[in-house]
Order: sequence, then structure tokens, then C-alpha cells
Amino acid sequence: MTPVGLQHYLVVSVLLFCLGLLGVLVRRNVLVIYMSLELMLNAANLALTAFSRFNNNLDGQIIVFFIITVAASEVAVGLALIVALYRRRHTTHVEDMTALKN
Amino acid sequence: MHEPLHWLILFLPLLAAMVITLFLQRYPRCSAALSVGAVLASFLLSVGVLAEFLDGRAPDIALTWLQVGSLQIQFGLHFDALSALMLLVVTGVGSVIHIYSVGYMRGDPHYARFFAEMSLFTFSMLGIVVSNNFFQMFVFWELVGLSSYLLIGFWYQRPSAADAAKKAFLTNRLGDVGFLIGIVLAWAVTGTLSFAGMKDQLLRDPTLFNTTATVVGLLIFCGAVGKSAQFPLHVWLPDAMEGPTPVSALIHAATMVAAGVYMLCRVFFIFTHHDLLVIAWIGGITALLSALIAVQQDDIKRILAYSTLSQLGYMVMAVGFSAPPAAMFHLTTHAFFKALLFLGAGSVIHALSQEQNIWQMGRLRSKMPLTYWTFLAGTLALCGLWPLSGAFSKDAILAAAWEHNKALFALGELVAFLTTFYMFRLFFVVFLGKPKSDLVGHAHESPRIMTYPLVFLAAASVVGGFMGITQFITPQFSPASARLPIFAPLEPFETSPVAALLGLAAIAIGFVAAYVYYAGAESDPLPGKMKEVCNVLRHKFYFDEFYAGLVDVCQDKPARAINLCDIGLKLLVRLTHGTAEWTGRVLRLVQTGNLQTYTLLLAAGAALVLYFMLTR
Amino acid sequence: MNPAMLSLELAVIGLALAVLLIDLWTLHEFKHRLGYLAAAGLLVILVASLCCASTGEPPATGFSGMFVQDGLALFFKRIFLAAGVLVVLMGVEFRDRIPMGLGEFFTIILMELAGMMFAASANDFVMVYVAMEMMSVSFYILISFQRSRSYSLEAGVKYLILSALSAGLLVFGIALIFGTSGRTNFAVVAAEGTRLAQNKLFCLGALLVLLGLAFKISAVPMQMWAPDVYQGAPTPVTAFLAIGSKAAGFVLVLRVLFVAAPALALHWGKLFTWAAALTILYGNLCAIPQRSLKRLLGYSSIANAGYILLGVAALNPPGSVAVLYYLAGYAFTLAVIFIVLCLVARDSDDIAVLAGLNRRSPLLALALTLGMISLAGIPPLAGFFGKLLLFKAVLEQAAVHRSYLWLALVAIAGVVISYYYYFGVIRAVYWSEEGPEMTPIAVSAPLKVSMGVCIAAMFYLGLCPDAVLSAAAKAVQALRF
Amino acid sequence: MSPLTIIFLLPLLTALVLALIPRNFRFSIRGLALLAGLVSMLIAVHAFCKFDGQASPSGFRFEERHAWAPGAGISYHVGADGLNLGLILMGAVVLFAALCVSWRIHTREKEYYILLLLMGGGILGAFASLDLFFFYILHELALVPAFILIGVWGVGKDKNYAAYQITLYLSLGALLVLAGLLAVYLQMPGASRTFDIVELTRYFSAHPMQSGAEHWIFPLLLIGFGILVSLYPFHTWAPLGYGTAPTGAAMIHAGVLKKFGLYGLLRIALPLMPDEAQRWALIIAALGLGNVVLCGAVAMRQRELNMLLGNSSVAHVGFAFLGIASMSLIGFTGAVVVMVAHGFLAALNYALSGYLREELKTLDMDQMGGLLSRLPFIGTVMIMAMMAACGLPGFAGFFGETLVFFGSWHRSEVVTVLAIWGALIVAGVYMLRAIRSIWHGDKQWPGLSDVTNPWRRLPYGLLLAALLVFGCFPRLLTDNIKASVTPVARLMGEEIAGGGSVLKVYGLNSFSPRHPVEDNASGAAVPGGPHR
Repeated sequence: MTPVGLQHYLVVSVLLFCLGLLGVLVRRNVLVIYMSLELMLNAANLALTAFSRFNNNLDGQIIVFFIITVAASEVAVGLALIVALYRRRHTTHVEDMTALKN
Repeated sequence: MHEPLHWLILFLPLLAAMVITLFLQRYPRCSAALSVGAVLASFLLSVGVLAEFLDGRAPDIALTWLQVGSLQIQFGLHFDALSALMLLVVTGVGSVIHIYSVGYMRGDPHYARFFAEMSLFTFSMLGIVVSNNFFQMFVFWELVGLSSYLLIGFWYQRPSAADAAKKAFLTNRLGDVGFLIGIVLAWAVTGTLSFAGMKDQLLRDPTLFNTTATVVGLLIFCGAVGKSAQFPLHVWLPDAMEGPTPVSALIHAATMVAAGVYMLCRVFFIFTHHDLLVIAWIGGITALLSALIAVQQDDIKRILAYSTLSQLGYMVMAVGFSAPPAAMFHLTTHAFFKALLFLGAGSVIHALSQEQNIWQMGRLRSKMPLTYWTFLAGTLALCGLWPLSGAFSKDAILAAAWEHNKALFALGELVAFLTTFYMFRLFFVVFLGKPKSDLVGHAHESPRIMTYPLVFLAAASVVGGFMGITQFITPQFSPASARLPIFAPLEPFETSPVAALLGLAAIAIGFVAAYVYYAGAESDPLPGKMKEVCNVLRHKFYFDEFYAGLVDVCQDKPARAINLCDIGLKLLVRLTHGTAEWTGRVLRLVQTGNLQTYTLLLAAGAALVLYFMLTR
Repeated sequence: MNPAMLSLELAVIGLALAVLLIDLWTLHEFKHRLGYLAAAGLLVILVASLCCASTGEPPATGFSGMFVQDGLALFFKRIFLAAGVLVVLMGVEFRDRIPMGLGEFFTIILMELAGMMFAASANDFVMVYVAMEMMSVSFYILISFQRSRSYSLEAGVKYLILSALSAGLLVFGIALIFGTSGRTNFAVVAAEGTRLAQNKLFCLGALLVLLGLAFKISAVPMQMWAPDVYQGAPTPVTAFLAIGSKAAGFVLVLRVLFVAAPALALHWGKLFTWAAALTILYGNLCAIPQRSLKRLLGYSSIANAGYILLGVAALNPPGSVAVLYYLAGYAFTLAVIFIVLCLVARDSDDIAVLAGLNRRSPLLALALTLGMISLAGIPPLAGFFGKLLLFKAVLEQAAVHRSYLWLALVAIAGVVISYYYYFGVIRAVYWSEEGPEMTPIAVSAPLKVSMGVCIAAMFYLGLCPDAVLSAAAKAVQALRF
Repeated sequence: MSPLTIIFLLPLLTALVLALIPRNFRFSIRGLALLAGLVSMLIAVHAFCKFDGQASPSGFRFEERHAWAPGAGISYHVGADGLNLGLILMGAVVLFAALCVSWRIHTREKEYYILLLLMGGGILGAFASLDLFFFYILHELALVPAFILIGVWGVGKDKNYAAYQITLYLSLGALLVLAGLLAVYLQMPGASRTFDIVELTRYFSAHPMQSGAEHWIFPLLLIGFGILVSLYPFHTWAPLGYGTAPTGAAMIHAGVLKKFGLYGLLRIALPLMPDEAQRWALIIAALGLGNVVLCGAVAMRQRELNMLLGNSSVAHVGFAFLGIASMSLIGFTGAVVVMVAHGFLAALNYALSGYLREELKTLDMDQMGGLLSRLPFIGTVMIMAMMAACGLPGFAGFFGETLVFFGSWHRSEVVTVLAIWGALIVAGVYMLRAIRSIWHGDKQWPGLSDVTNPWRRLPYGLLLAALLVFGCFPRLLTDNIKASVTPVARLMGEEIAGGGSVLKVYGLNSFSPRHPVEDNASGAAVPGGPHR
């Protein structure tokens, strides 16, 4: 059995990223879409950590902290926004948010 | 004479026209006086020029009008025998007709405008006469066309007059196209526009024009075809009779239509013998066709118009026989007697409340004796009865024809017969026989201001042959020729007895034929006898119909097609604009407002970018 | 490290906090004065940046090379500050349409501004990410600030999702760049540029970063959000999106391309050529049938992103100078237009509200017309000279690569198409003398002054380009080609 | 300060001042606008009279030059030579006349006069400018005013489309020109780049442009300028645009603005790229013929007076193109004379048709007829104008057209013959038909009023007088023009001497036995003719 190398991490990371992207593309609930987006961020985090580990460079892990922090604030605002929208429209489905078009 | 006086010959009429137009519109009497004064002054000054010329002191004046590169355009006054003679004809006959108009046009609401336009015409015509170069001549050529247009359309309220004016202008323009192309071509080859310069170069190197020699000549001749109403552009002149009668007399009989002939004489040096042959035949055909048509016209002015055409054909034919002096001679005498005939016709029309149909007239001899006698003099002169002026000039032409081309000579004799026939047809029907309408009963002799010019012109028509015009002008064209005697009453019979005698015979036959058919006729007997022929003649050989078809095919149909193409272009522009808008509307559908569409497109776009950037 | 380097940013953040604090003690009816306070503060900072702050010569870096203060950064910071002043003043005018939290509104605008200023100074991919998120998060709030208006909320959510998606791409790109180069600092990455240019993974990373940035500047293929969000957002926020966010995006594009990856940029001319051409055509064509003014400006903003991309695509110093110059003129032009929209398009932003504007308020009509003229690129206003510089840059490249000639022709076609809708606005203003609403419009003095300043600036930039041109030329010395 | 500066700044500044006057002060607004136009015109006339090309070595008089934006290579530089002097005079006269005939405008006068002054002042400045930057932007100043003028004060159901079309089409042309001008500018080495036309000309006559660049720059300029001048087939904007525009705007646009493109070709495209110009000569000639003959034929089919005048105006600029295509001194001179003459003529025609439109409320020629007896003054002037349009001597256009014929003969006989046909016959047919159906005839028109007030007659008289003066004394124009176009012609002439490429291009010279260069030996001295 070959040792787990950078490629493996990266493959997982890309898979995660694609999964997240797929979620964004196919799900209709804004909340789920938002979760999928977080998944994409985490894919990047995974890649960064792996690179950091295999390049012997701690910068990557620090970047991950940055990303987690920023994402947290983003989530705070984003969820608040989605809640506000839900309170006004009583829905979180994207098909119901098409007042702005053409 | 001082130089400014020479300029005044030309510019006095223009000045009169301008002053009348700008200031005297409401003062008919003043404008008439000014116009008449101007042309009279020009006449007197022209006499002065003649005196100078005979003294050998006639000046050549030239200003540079324009100079760009190798193109030099002058504005000049050129005085030689040709121009001096023509000046006298234009101003002399012009003065008489101006004076006649004072009476004829009285009471017209646009009296002042009439005289302004007449003065403008005089100016333009004099400009042609004194030109020393092609360009200046073309300029005045066009201006003459304009004044003719204005005067034919003087009564523009009449649709027929307005149409006739338009037709005259455009037909003239057709000739002018050739004229202008010829001028440009001649300039391109010789590098000069002046008559003298070009003549000098041709004398030095007769092959200068090389292969284009004939073409240049024919193109220049086109101008004369238009202005002198030669076949095939003759159709405008009869219609031009819609203008007031003095206009017909001055412009469409005596001067403007003769300008073509004058031009041919002026640039005679440029023609090759091929050109001359064409010119002679065109002249001959014109003479014959119009004489034939004249036989079956009923409008007094139209008969005279066709007669004018026919006589112009004579003159052009004379040029074609290398006999410009004969052409100029006939031009001069024709100016006298044709002006006389028109003015006489005008007098008749005036008396009959604008009636022009000869079959509504009759027995005017007793009502208008002075008109009758002068008209008779004019008719005889036109027919060419010795010793009246027409005899000399016409015989000079026929003599030249006898020498050059027997076929055309025969044609000329035929025309002489026809001329006598239709003129006496007119004469018998109008002045003799029974009155054919009530109008005749109210007719009366015209006022003296109209009859005195008739008398004056009749006198000129009678003695015109003895004035020594050929003798005056011949040296210019053949300097080597022996000096001719000034007074030679029997000259026709001496130089070419055959032509002269045959001419007399033609007159006699024509007179007899006219007498047989028309003396005392109530209506025209000919249509009954030769129905088809008369029909063709009454329709003027269907030229107008043919040209209408030609214009439709060659101009209106293509124009319609081009217009369709233009509409196509416009649609193309609209299409471009429409495509942009339509694309926008379609593209806009992408913005559905649905977040999922957006994410999908965004991801697809990103994927495309990555694909193209990373696989290439 | 020189802390003074951060003085402008710190001052803005300090101002934001001050506004937030003072808000606590301000009565509701006086809250709009906070806006004046913020504007005045920003004005002071702007003047200070013009006179006192370091000129960026020589460039100073700090925080381990993450932050750089150079001519380019300063140029953009001045644009941001000026835009900030104008947006805050618009916000004051807009106060009656913001039900609650006026103080916070101004605070977040200032925070947003700070984010943009950080972006202008970014010299590290991490800095890029952080600055962008600072802007994005602030915009989430600002866009959906009118919580009673469902348009505003919907726009906010759309911006949230799409922005987060693009941020995902950006972050993943950064990860790949970090993985292949080992560092995230621009200077370090650039030093290994030629080696990295061969590395597909690095290229993928750089492309993902650029795609993430393309979202900010609303270039094809990341342009979909602009019309919806522009329409839904409160007008001052739309203005800030159009002026600030776009400019920030472009400074980042310039930095990433010409500081971090100059070796790559030279091979990617075709990418930018296509992006520019498609963006121009998309924006302009979609705008033609548009009736909502803010939506129209959304499409127009896409089209303008395309024009500015011409300067990027030219891949030469004149191109970047043109980008800077164009953005400067664009800021003033849009400011004028949005000020007028704030005043006129109160209940609806349908183009019909402009009917009779010439009679209602000739001054506003003139200002809007001049704005449209400048936006359309008609002399003698700022937009014209900007476009002239952009064309010049493209044509300069066309002398070398003939394909750029086609780009220029597409751009010309785009400009002509754009006249269609810009003149549509002029037409709405002038054609009819009568409109549904004919009461005269009162304009507050600060707005009058700011409109005057903007119009003067438009004329100045259009007619006397020398000063700004030389500033821009100095600024782009930070870039490498 | 150069009089040229005053000539174009005065209307522009007056427009600004008008903006400050309350809209109720109608009399003051109109008075001030007229005063500005009048003063501007008088200065232009004065400058025209004082002009002597010999006075300065550069060939420019009234030069004024200030550094403007040295960094961008822009300077403020105005000056006049024979090429633009006539155009400036024409522009100033037309502007004044356009302001005069606008007395019938009663709605929103203030805006109307502001826009008209902007348009007129702008184009005057463009003609006076010797710096490409100002040359371009001052011309573009007219774009928006034209749009608003047509949209607000225009007439006819198509006016919206017309306003958009004229704006979009012209801006397309202008942008192509801009691209071309920038490309020319970029052809200079980096450090010495300048927009100064004089220096550009000097530089490129010393360092001919590389032909690779010429190949795409010249077409850009040709098509761009061509669109601005309504060169066939880019002409469709013109008739509709002019037909719907208010009288004053149509006068300035058709009369003055349209000449910008031709002026640009002669001032910039030809001197900077003589070789390429030679290569395009036949195409220019063919398109010019398209204008003269095809648009003339289109004009024949029009039953709306303004559409007829529009197509006629398009047809006339064809002569200027033919003159340019002749690449000869005579042709160039003729082209400039055509430009000046057509400016007066088009303005006069639109002024008159505008009056008719106001009086009759229609311009459908089928409904007219017999108007001359009711409107003797307008009718007489219009008949004269229409006669001038069909190339009658005595009016300025005649000399321009004939010079073009003379100039282009050596290049191509076929083209010249067709052009003469277009000038004498095609133009004659549609103009005479128009006179016939509008003025002649026996229809009665109660209730129409002619212009009787001498002041109201002034603009018409002014334009007509200008046509007549230049028609009778063409040297007033040509002496200055030929001095200024001689260097351009010399550039072309050297080509003839060098490779004889011209004849190859035309390939139609078989008809004429002798070559123009040889002809000069026998003709008068040729200051600027081709050299061996």
C-alpha cells in the first residue's frame, strides 16, 4: 500500500470542491447552497493544509486560519440576510427570488 | 473707344436686369425704359466696335478669371468680323424686339420681370458672342439656356409653358454634356482653352488631336445640336413657342438658336472633314424633317418655329460645306426676316386675343394692312425670292451644296420648295380667304410701337442681301481669297447659276402648290387626301412619343431600380440596428433572475475559460 | 516597517468607529448629520492624501511585504476616498428611504472604503482575499440595507451567493498558487515567474484567481449578477458598487497580472482580448431594451468593464495608464448620474420618471445629460479622453499584433451600440415637456457642490489631461510588463 | 488673439451665457445669439479679406499656438490657409443665417439657440484647429445637439428614428476616424508624438509611413470620414436626418458639418499617406460617382422636397470626392470650391424648404404647385438655388464642379464623362422637375404669406449673395486654395514621376493620346503640377 501523498489530498480536495460546486448548481434552497459554498472553501483549506505539510511551509496553515475567520464573519452576515429574506418572503427557494430579472 | 466702353456692351444689359430685379419690380415703365435703353446703348457701342474693327483697331481684352495649375480660364472680349457682325445682329434685332415688347406685353402683371429676363438674355447672348475661349463661351451658353428657360416659362401658371421650359432646358443640357466633354478633351490635349491659342497650335501641328480629332469635333458639335435645335435634339424648339411672342422672335428665331451656328463658325478650325460631313447631314436632315412637319401645323407660331428649325438646318449644313460665311450670312438675314415674321405673328395674335390657330383667322389683310405687307415681305424673304435678302444667303448655301454634295443639294432644293409651300399656306389662310371665326371681326391694327419695328425689320429683310455681309466676313475664314465687291445684286446668278435657278423654280412650284390647295380653303384639304402621311406629320414623326419612351426606359426605370437599391441600403441600416436590438432582447433572456441560472452560467463560463486556456 | 504607511486606512477605520460611537448619542432626526460628519472626515483624509501623505515614491512595503504603499495604491485610494465622500453625501440624501440604522449605514460604507483601500495596497494573495472579503461582506449588508424592500433583500442574497462562489474560486486558486510556488507574496511569485509559467497547476490557480476578480469587475463570464444587484441595491450602494468595487477589482487585476505574474500575462493577451470583446458586446447589447435606469447602469457597468479590459488586454504601460485614467473619469461620471438618480428616481427607477426633468430642474437634467455624454465617451468630457487612451493603447498593440485591430473595431461597435441607450436617457430628459410629476426638485447645497465638482472634474479630465495623466503614468511604474 | 479663436469661441461662450439667462427673456436670448453669430461672421469676413497666404512661411495665417497638454502631445493651435479659410467663412455665414431663419421657433427657444450655437461654434473651431485633438472634439461637439435638435424640434413621424440614425451613424464614422487619427499619431516615434497637424505633416513628408501601417490606417480614415460626408453607400442617414431636422440644424449640419470629412481627407489623410491615397483613388472615384449618379437618380424618385434636397446634397459631395480622387491640383482645388459652394447652397436650400414647411405644413411636392405667384421672393430665391444645384454658371458650385471635371479627366475619362452626366443631366432633371411641381403651375394658394420684411429676407439674401460672389469671382477662393493644396498635389505628382503607378491604377487612359505631364509643357506654367 502506497503511502498517502500530496496527490491523494489534492484529489480529495478537488472532489470536495466539485461536490460543493455541484451543490451550488443543483440545490434550490439558499441555505443548502450556502452550505455547499462553505464546502468549497473547505476544499481550498484542505489543499492549503496539504500543500503546507508537504512543502514544509507553515504559511499555508496560517492562510487557512485567515480563511476560516473570514468565512465565519461571512456566514454570520449571510445567514442573517437569509433569515431576513425568509421573514419577508417566507421562502428560501431560489425560484421564488426572481423579482429582479431581465 | 475706351476699354470700359467695351465692357459696357456686355454688362449694360446685366446691370439693367439686376437693377430691375432688385429695385424696379413695382415700376413697369421704368423697367421697360431701362431694359430698352440698355440694349440700345449696347447697340450703339457695337456700332462703335464695328467702326473700330474696320479701322483695324478692335481690341482684344482678356482677364484671368481663374488659374489653377495648367488650367487657365480667361474672361475676355474678342472682337473680329464674326463677333462684330453677331453683336450687331443681337443688339440690333434685340433693340427692335425690345421696343416691340413694350407694346406687346403692356398690361401683363409681370411686366418688369419680363424685361429683366430679356435683359439677362441679352447679356448672356452677348457673352457668347464676345467670348475668346471655350470656357467663357460655355458659361454664357448655360446662361442663355437659363434665360431661355425663364422666358419660355414666363407664364409659368400655364402647365404647358412650364413643361415646355423644362423640356427646353433639359434638351439643351443634353447637348451641353457633349459640349463640355469636348471642351475638357480639347483642353486636355492642347493645354489651352482659348480659341486663338488652340487655333495656333492646330496650325502648327494639324495632327495634334491625333485619333481624337473627330471625336472632339463631334462633341463640340453636340453643343450646337442642342442650342440650335438640330435633329435629334430639335424637339424643344416648337414647344418653346409657349413663351411670349417677342421671346420667340428674339430667342427662338433670331439669336439664341443661332448661337449654335455662331459657335460652329467660331471654332470652325477644330472640325475635321469627317465632322463636317456629319454636320452637313445633320443640318440637312433637320431642314427636311422640320420643313415637312411645318406643312401640317395649325399653330401660327409653331409653323414659324418649324420653319426656324428648317432654316437653322440650312445654316448648319452650310458650316458642314466649309462655308461659314454663308452660314453667318443666312443667320443674319434669317434674324431679320424670322424676327419680322414672329413679330408679325405676334401682332396677329395680339389682335385676335391670343388666338394662335391659323384656321381661326383669315382675311386679316384688310384689318391689319401694315402687318399684312410686312409679313408678306418677310415671307418672300424667307422663301428666298430674289432680290430679297433670303435669296442671297440661301443661294450661297445651295451653291456650296452644289459644290460639295449633290444629294444634300437636292435635299436643299426640296426644302426650298417646302418652305415656300408652308409659308404661303400660312399666308393665304391667315391673311386672305374668308374670316374663319368671330375673332377676326374685332381685330384691329396693332399700336405704332409694335408696327414700327415691323417696318424696320421688313426694310432690313428686303435690303439685307445688299449689305455686304459675306464680303465683310469672308476674309476671316479664307484670308487669301480675293476681295469681293461690296455691292453685287446679281451675285447668286453669277457664282452658281444652277443653284440659283433651281432655287427660283422650287419657289415657283411651292407657291403654285400652296395657291392650289389653300387659296380660299376653309379647312386643311391635305389630311383628307393623304391621311397617313399627314398623321405622321401632325405627330411630328412621333419624336416626342419616342423620346418619352426613351426617357422612361433609360432614365426613369433605372432611377426606379436605383431607388429600390437605395431603399435596400436603408433597410440594411435598419437591419443592422434591428439585429443589435434583437440580439439584446435575446441575450437579455439569460438574465432570468434565477440564482441557479446565474451560478450555472458562471460555472460554465469559468469552465470554458479554464478549458481554452489550459488545453492550448 | 513604517506604521505611517497605514495612516489613511487607519484614519478611515477610526472615522468609521467614531461615527458608530457618536451614533449612540444622536437623536433620530439628526442622524443624517453623521453623514456630513463622515463626508467631512473623508474629505479631510482625501486632502491629506493629496498633500501630506507620502507620495508613494519610493514604494514602501510592510507586514512582511503584504502591504505596499506606492503610486498605484495612492492613485486608487484617492479615487476611493473621493467616491466615498460622494456616496456618503448620496446616503444623506437617501436617508428617508432607509428606515433604520442610518449611523450604521455610514459606518459600513466607511468600512467598505477601508476594504477597498486595503485592496489597492495588496501585495500578497492573502491580502487580496482578505480585502475582497472585507468589501464583499460590507456589501452584503449595504445591498440589503433596505430590509423592508424585498428587492433589496433579493439583491443581497444574490450578491451573497455569487460573491461567495467567486470567492471560492479565488481561494482555491490561491491554494494552488501557494502549492506550486510555495509562497503567496507577489514579489516572490513573480521572481519565479518563468518557471511557474510552465506549470499547468499554477496557471490553473492564476486563472481561478482572475476569475474571482472578474466577478468584482463584472466581466464576462462573471457578469451575471450586476444588473440584478444594481437594480435591487439602494442607489448610493449601487453607486459605490459601480465606482468603488469595480475600481478595486481592477487594481487587483493589475496587481495580480503585472506584479505577481508578468510572465504569464504576456501569454494571455488572447484571454483578455476575448474577455474585453465579449464583455463590451454583452453589456451594450443587453442594455438596449432596458427601461429600468439602475439596471441600465448595471449593463452599462458591464460594458465599461469591457472597455477598461481593453487597457488590460493591451498588456502595455499605456494600457494601464488608460485603465487608471478611465477609472478616475468613470468615478466622477457615475457619481453625477447616481446623485441625479437619488434625487429623481425616488419611487421607481423606470426611465419614464425622467420625463419633463428638463422643465422640473434644468440643472439636474443638464447634469444627467453630461453624465450620459461622458459615459458614452463623447467629447469633451472625461469618458472621451479615457476611451481615447484605451483605444490608443489597443492601437499601439495593433501595430504589433494585427488581431488587436479587430478588438478596436469591436470596441467601436460597442461604443456605437451604447449610444443607443445613453441617448435614450437624454431623450427621456429632453423630449417631452410634460411628465407625471412636475414639482420642482430641491437639491441640498452639499449635493449641488458635489455635482458641480464632479462636472468640473469631468471637463477637466476631458480637456486638460496632463496632470492626471502624468500621475497615472507614475502610478503604473509599479507594474512590470 | 487670433481672429480664428474669436470666431469659434464667441458662439460657444455665448451658448454658455445663454444658459444663465432665464428662459422668459426670449428677446434677449435671440438677440444675443444673433449678435454672436453676426460678430463671428463679420470677423470671418474680415479675416477672409485680410488673408494673404504669402504672409507666413508655414502657409498659415492667423496662427495661434499655446501649449495645452504637452504630456499628451496636445496643443492649442489654430491657423488658416486656403483650405480652411473658405470653410470658416462659409461656416460663419451659415451659422448666422441659421440663427436668423430660426425666428419661427417659439418652443424652448433658449435650449434651441444654445444647441445651435454649440453646433456652429464647434464646427468652426474644428475647421480652424491645427491640432488633431481639438479638430476632433470640436466636431464631436455637434453630436448631442444634433440629436436633441432633431428629437425636440424636428418634424415628421420618423424623427425619432432619424435622430438615432444620424447620431449612431455619425458616431460610428467619428470613432473610425478617431482610431485612424490615433494610429497616425502612434506612427511617430514615442518621444516626439504630437497631435499637431503641421508637425505631423512635416514629419511624415520626411519619413513616409511604413506601408504595412498605411494599408489599414488609410481605409479607417477613408471610411470614417466617408461616413461623415455620406459617401456612397454610407449616405442613407443624410436625407432622412436633414429632412426631419429643424431648419437651422439642417442648415448647419448639411452645410457646414458635412464638410468636415472632406476637409479631414484633404488635410490629414492625403498628405500623410499619399501612396496609399493613390492606391485608393479609383475606389474613391467609384464611390464618388455612386454619390453623383446613383444618389442623383434616387433624388429623381423623391416626392418629398426635403428628401430630394437631402439626396441632392449627398450627390453634390460626390463631386468633392471625385476631385479628391483625381489626386491633382485642379481636382483638389475644385473639391474645396465644391465644399464651400455646397455649404452655402445646402444651407440656402434647407432654409427655403424650412420656410415652405412652416407655411404649407407639408413638403409633399405632389400637393404643391403654382406657389411662385404667392411666394415670389421665396420662390425666386429657391429657383435660383435649385439652378445653382444643377451647376449653373454664376453660382459658386459651377466652378467647383468644372474644376473637378478638368482635374479628373487625366485620371479617367469614363469617370469624368459620367460625372458630367450626373452634374448636367441628372441634377438638372430632378431640380427642374421640382421647380415644375412646386413653383410652376396654376394651383391657387390663398392665405400664404411671403417674406416681405427686409430683415427676414437677410439670411436668404446673404447666402445667395455668397453663392453669386464666389460664382462670379472664383479667384477669391481658388487663388488661396491652390496655394494650399499644391504641396498635397506635389506629393501625388512625385508618384507619377516615380513609378507611373497612377496610370496603372486607372488603366483607362487609352483614350487620351497624351500624358498630362507632357501637356503642361505646352500649357501655362504649372506651379504645383506633377514633376518629372
